Amino acid sequence: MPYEVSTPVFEGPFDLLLHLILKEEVDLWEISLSRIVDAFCAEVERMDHVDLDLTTEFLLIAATLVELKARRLLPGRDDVDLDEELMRFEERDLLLARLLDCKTFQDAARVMHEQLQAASRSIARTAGPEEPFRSLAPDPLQRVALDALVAAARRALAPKIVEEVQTAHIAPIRASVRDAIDTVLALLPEHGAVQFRELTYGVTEKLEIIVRFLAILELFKQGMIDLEQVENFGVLTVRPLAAGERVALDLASLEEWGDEPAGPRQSGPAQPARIEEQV
Amino acid sequence: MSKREVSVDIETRRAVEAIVLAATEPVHPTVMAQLVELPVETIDELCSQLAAEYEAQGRGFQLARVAGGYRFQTHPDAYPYVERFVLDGQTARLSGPALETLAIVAYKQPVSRAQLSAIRGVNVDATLKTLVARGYVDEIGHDPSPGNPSMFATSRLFLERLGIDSLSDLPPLADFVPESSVVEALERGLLLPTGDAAEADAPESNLAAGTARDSADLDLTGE
Amino acid sequence: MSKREVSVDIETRRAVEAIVLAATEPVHPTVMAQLVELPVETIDELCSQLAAEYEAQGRGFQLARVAGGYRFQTHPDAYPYVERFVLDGQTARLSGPALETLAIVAYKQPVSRAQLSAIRGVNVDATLKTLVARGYVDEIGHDPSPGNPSMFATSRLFLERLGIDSLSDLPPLADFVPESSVVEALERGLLLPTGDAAEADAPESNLAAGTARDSADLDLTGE
Repeated sequence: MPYEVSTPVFEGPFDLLLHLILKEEVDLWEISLSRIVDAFCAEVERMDHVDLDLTTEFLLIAATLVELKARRLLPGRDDVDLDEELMRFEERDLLLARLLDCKTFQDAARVMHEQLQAASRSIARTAGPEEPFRSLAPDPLQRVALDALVAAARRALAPKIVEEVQTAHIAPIRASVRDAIDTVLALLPEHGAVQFRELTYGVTEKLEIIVRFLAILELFKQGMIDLEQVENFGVLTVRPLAAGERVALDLASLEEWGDEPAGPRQSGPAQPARIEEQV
Repeated sequence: MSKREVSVDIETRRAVEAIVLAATEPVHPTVMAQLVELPVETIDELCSQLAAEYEAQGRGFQLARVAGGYRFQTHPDAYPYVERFVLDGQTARLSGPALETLAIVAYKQPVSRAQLSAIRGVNVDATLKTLVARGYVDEIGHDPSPGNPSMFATSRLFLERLGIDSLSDLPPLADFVPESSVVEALERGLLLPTGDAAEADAPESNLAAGTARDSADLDLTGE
Repeated sequence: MSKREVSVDIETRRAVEAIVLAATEPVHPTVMAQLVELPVETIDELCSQLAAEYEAQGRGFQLARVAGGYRFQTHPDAYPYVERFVLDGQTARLSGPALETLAIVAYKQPVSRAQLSAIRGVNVDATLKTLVARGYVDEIGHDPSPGNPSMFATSRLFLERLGIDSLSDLPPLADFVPESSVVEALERGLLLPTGDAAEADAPESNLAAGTARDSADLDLTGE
């Protein structure tokens, strides 16, 4: 499956559109353009890995919606081309037809699922005949033609497609520790602690998570925060130190990190080293 | 269940029960009809009768008509006890996307990969591969149309797993066509301006209140 | 037949009948006793009672105690019908999974259980057991690699049944044409190493990965 996203799952743009219209019970024209765009963008961002086909389909539908809506908001024009007019209706009808199709089969699949579930509660007898009948039966392999065996071998040995997306054409993600520190500082509460997980909420790129981790190590080193991890691989808790407890953020020392997240410094300070032991 | 009682001798009853018990897959009634030298209809009636008896006697097994034939299977109520006898892999669940794709194949067969993708709105290659590997869907040949696309259809195993006799036992697709309220909601959701005077006359009308419907909208929503 | 009636609820009766029906081998009463949480004696009494019921109702099957366990078997009176049914070959079909596993053994031998499972993508234990029981596949020893896995190969009987003299008579797989989806994926540049590519580049690559063929296969398929 191209996508196995955590709930709520929108497996494609139709899914999402159906949800927006039916579940949220909104008139797409009554909600703001930005909300439509946000919903689509959020769904695209949520995808674990990039499937260009699917992303394109999402963007196409989002663009169609935006276009339809934008037209709606424009004041009436007298110079509307009849062909253009018809095309717009065609676009909409096409989208509507596809949505209806999608909904139909979603419901059919739900019933089919129930049926499969119900049927799986009955187990067919497969024991076959007992002796002496078992030995009476002709050898099943005698009924197998060589061709059938070869066909089975080809089926079984056929290379299994593993979808892997070429990413050479995608611009590399540039994540800087400096930016990550700003982000983390903005996310930290005034008082109380948060889990590191919460500081990376919604972040899907591994690299970005690593850079955020480096950022909290740096903040720890700077004496801005306190870190606690009770057990190996356990929850990492981040607690901002109160104004009295901390010293001013030493931005100058950040230069060492540069813009590239090059991993922990070799000459790392004592505190991060201690953290690493705990991690 | 049969409408009328068939009266067959005990030998025939025994033979039918014994044959189905000895079989490793559903037994077509014509096979039994030949063996006991009776019309297929009689076999079908006898089987319905036997199935009804088992049910009435509260047996732990059923005589079910599946994929064109008869088989013995466990009663669903006994499932918690027989779970451990289920062969590995049989219970593996199908994902939501796989189920939806399977549903489309079931109702639209024979169907090509491109047709499936068009309906689902997503690439179905991987999903289809899973369904073929699980034996629910077979590639049944190529369409003569340009590009000679592979065509797919559901398999015998699909019928067995679904516990139905034939594709005609699937609930009609018409049952799932969205009801009018849904259609209306979708239509409203995709409402299109007509670009006529309505908007020009009342550019200030409150869109958010949903009151600025023009004549086209009225037609669509049936108001 | 039991001396005295045991009174168990319908759920237990159902469970016992269902368990015995689903099992492929005789089920020991202690297994059922555990599943339904009743003493073994009760199970034995219940089974006697069920057997008596089937007999009294003139059923075509019996609940028999065999090799320490219970199983359903055909009634002796139905023997001629079952015999003809079986002789017709109605019960003699290799299942799809069995045929595929056998085909892999034929072309990949010697092969371990783990390698077979990796290629098939499912656990092959039960299937392999059937193939060995049928005499198509032999366990031919252990591989010196870590874990000393048992290695399997096809038997003489396999050759006889297929009507060929030696493994070299197996049709080559070399003219293997990848299915269209694979070609499409190749065109899109989305494909991981295919069998063909991997063969050329890495004849020693790990069979267990299910993507590559080893040099022995090249001998078989390289013509």
